[in-house]
Amino acid sequence: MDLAFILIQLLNGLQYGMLLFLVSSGLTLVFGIMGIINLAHGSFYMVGAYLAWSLASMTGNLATAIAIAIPLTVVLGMALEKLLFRQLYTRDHLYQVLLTYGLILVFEELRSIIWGDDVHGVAVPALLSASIPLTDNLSYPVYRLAISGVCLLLAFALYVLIQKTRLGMMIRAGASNRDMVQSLGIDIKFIYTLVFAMGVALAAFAGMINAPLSSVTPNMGSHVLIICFVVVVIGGIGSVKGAMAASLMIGLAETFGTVLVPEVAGMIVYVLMAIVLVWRPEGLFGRK
Amino acid sequence: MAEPILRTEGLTKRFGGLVAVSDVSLDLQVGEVHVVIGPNGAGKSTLTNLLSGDLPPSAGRVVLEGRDIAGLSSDQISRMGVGRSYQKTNIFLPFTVFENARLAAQSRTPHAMRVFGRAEAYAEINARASAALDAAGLGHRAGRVAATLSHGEQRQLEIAMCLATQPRVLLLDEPLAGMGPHESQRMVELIKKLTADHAIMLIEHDMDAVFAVAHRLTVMVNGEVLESGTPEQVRASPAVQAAYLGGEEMLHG
Amino acid sequence: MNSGALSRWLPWVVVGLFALFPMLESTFYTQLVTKVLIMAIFAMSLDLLVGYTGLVSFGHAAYFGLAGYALALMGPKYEAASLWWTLPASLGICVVFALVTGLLVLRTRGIYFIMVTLAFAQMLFFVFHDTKLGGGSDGIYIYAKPTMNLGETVLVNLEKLDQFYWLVLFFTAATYFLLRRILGSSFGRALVGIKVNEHRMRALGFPVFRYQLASFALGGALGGLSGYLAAVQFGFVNPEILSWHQSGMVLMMVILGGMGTLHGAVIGAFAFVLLQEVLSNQAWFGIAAKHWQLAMGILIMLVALYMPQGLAGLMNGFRRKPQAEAEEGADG
Amino acid sequence: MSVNDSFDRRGFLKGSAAIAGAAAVGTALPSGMAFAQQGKLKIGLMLPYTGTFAQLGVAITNGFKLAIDERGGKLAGREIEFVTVDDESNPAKAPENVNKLVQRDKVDVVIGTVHSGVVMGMAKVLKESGTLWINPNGGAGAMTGAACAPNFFRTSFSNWQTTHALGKVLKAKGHKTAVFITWKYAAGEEMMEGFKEGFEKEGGKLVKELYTPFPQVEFQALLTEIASIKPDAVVAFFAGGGAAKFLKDYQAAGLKGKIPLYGSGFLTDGVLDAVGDAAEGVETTLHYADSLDTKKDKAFRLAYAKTFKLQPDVYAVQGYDAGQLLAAGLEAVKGNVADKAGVIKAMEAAKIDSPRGPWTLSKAHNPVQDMYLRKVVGKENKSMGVAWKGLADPARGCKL
Repeated sequence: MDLAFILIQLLNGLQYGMLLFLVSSGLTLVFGIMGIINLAHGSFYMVGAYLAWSLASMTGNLATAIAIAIPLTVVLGMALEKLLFRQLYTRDHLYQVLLTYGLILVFEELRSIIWGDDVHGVAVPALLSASIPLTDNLSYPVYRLAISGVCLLLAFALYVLIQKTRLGMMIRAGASNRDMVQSLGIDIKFIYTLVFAMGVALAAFAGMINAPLSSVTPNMGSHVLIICFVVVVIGGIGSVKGAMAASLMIGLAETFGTVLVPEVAGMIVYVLMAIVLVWRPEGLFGRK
Repeated sequence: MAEPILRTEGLTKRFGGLVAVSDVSLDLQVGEVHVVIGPNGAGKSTLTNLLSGDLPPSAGRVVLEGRDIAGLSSDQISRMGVGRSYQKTNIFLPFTVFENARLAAQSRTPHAMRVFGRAEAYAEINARASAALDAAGLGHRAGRVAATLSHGEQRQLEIAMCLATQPRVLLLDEPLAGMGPHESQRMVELIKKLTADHAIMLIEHDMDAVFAVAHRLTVMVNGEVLESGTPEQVRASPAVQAAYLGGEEMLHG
Repeated sequence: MNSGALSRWLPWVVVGLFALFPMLESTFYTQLVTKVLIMAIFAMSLDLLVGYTGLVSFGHAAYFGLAGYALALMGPKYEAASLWWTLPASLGICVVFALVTGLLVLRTRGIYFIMVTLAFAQMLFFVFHDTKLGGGSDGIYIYAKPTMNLGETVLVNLEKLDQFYWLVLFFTAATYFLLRRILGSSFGRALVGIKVNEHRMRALGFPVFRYQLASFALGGALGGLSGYLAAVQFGFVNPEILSWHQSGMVLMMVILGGMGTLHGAVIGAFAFVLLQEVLSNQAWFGIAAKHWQLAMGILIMLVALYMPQGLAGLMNGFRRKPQAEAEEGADG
Repeated sequence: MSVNDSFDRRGFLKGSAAIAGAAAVGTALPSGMAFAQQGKLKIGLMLPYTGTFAQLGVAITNGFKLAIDERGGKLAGREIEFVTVDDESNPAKAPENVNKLVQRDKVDVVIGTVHSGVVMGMAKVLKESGTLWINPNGGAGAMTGAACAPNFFRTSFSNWQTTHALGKVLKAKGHKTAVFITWKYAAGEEMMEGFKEGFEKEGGKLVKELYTPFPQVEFQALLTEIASIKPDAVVAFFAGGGAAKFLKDYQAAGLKGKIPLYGSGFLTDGVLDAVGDAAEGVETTLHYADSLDTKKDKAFRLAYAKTFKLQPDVYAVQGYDAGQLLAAGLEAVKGNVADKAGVIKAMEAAKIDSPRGPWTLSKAHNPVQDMYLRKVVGKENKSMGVAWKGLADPARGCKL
């Protein structure tokens, strides 16, 4: 492999990392800030993708579909929080595991009933459908770069929201001490509902803008679930910065792993996670 | 003066840029109650945590019977004979009072890792647990679930668990906090009784109790030792008077 | 001490009743119950970690699969291996894996612990899935069931369904009583203490790490026992037996049955399998049976929301807190 | 592959003994007796009805039932009772699930399944029970290879078959070097072997085997590697969502049109609606194609569409042929399924008039069938003719 291809692989790794960040950003919020183990994160991702597909085929436009779908997922998130998750905050994590495991089954079956078991595709928006030539026979899809851009924007927005805004301050305070925030007269219940809904919407949004790239398939959620947890855990729970760093690390490790040591490529992510956690049990950017 | 059983030399703890305990040197002797006082945030609890191994010191030494134990883990230090109670009640709420004490007693025996015999089958562990409960005045509560005890009783259980590990050094972090006058009185009596064969470090805000039991007094402010000596010396210290604007009431701060 | 006497005798009665089961002469149900008893061992081994030591492992299938693959790979290919050495060797491998990974994973707590245990299990999954070592993703056969001979006499013929059933029942009962014994011992009490208040245990002078490691290894060995028996039962192992779904399933069994109660783990294993059998039964639910996982999902959610102590808690009518229950359960 | 190793002698003999015993019982009965009045024939369907392969399970079930409907809802005059088990495509539960059919429901014949790993789990149980088994999809080579048995039949393909003919195809197009890309799992590796053998026999060189962990669908790194290797052709096997994504990524990376893409037919089956023009022109080999234009195929497609309001696919054909094969076996013994040897003999000799074209069974009970070269044109896998007439799986290790 010559230098040019090493550089392209580097680009692949970074771009894949961005994609991972995008997919796991919702989990960073729900898992990191609210401390909820949400196994159904992948299901929200799937719901987003199916919504994008069905609305895009109705309206003929992905952007319109996303604009319609996001409010729907926010409502879904709020409803789930109010009806289900609210009852579990004070309980052991295990009940969240149980509840969200049940949710996976429910969502997967509802998907089967509503949308069927087919594989679907969503067309890349015409505006972004071009490719940029890299070598004589390889080019890079603009849509992938656009997703990277969206991902950077999202990372920045999340960072600003959590670190710089009043709402973010309340969220952070609520994460570290629920009772204290409550006693300050802040409506912690509302904040939790909001954060959870944001988490659901982010997961679904990732599914939506990833749909043209990944195609829309049954069980697509369970495939991304574990990797999302790996991202959040390696990065350090509650750290947007950490999630970004971990995503890029994993992206690069998987890319070069697949190329250089294909025999053990499947293991690489988990070896990476084990090494990081043994070295820093609280993750790269986690609080001790 | 007898050789101290435990002493610190230049003990320091930093949290990032914050120095919580700065260059503290003090010693504890069997037969003596050494009281540490100071305003909130003076570093008293951090000091206790450094001695008990709950936190590793950033610098300095902790010498227990001639051996530097700084940096050892809390269970190692505990097994060397240093027992502590916690400022916030730290017991096994779902267990019975007796089981709380029994577990504590169990930690001191070679049976601790035994896998087959029934836990209650060891007479000497049971006896030690009962003795500790009796000493702490909780003998009549042995069968109750710890979570159902009153706050004062839970504080007593905290001490009982500490005693059941048969320590020679006792680190008591505000044992009177939240206790009524009657319970406080009983605790003071208990501490006095324990003084004979224990070296005790007591952190306390209740000045009546402090002066009732203290053989020596150390005043901490901002992580540093402001003054250390007999209660009379400390009371007379101009530095302490200056720091506290002259009123011993203010020492409650 | 009515309930004490009950908790002393009831398990024996249950074991006795189970022992009669093969008399019904239903090959299928004998095999099914064998399988569920094996899952009960699996669930109890995890309950030791989750319910009693406070170690929420999300990678427990690693041991289940490891022991199965150990049996498949250790024995001579076309001849029967002796259980006398393959079983201890399989469990030994599980213990070694538990000790090595335990040294690393026990440095982490809470959510991190859940994830690191998952990471190690996934690594093992890919070892068997991606390499030819154990037949890759299609799995590998164990051509002949192990033998259990004493000299020249066949002590237990594992080829015979009912004899294998009784052997599994023996191991299930042995696991139950062994764990009960251990949990009632000084060691076991310390484990529960660690679950309730790890920090305090340390301050009392307990070398917490060693206790956790010992518990982790024991849980791994018993998990391995179930995996070994499962591999013997059908003579087939596949990477899927150590996937995270399998780890998730056994965790569901433990929580469904009621954490921190050994009999809860057994009940959970039975309930889980039974639920699936009933819900996916086309004769009863017709077309709707195709979507049996929907009903399963809803039931699981209801348990999470309204039955925190699981089925075992339901049986006790919510009378006691799980921990108090744990201590009583440790009688015996 | 250890499953490719032969079964132990004992197990093998036991299986054969079961069959022989059944045969003895069967022949002991007076021949020519009518068995129509016997109870219902119990058919166990063990297929995925949930999860990734749910769609395939449904198509196979539909095809199978269509074959029976065409015979008036009966086989050899016997009424049918179906028992279904959802195998969830979970190999860990496979033995237990097939056991439900064999031991609990005591079915006369088992039909299943899609997932190779589950097929291997079924094989273990069915070998011991000797129950008649028709596999309408899962292509694990071992089933009709090292693990073959008299009671095992397959109406679909072996993984090896689906790519073997590509060697000839590539040679004919003048490609001398190729790269094979697939998931790292057994089916992928078997297809790679099938292609490699076929291609090397023709003097081609497989320069690199590229694997990505299953079911990972991030292909960018491997596409970059393909671009740097610059082979004459790329051969791929992915299925379902993975196939759709691969086709789109291949196009988006600009490789399409520069390095021609070939594949096992599953690469372009069932995903053409999802990939837009990304698959246009991609050539694959498979035992079925759209627009075969035979009378049988037309009739089948019409009947299927009418009955189920769906377009049939290769899976439906395989299910349909499973029904046809079973019918052939049962008709020969006039519905007396207890005459297992008779059924087996008749099935072995059957010439199936399939929508895919006529086929027979090899000694190892795998179809000997024509492999079509297909080209994606619009939304169709258009047949470009037969790439390999009567391709048989080598059935290595099978002692039948």
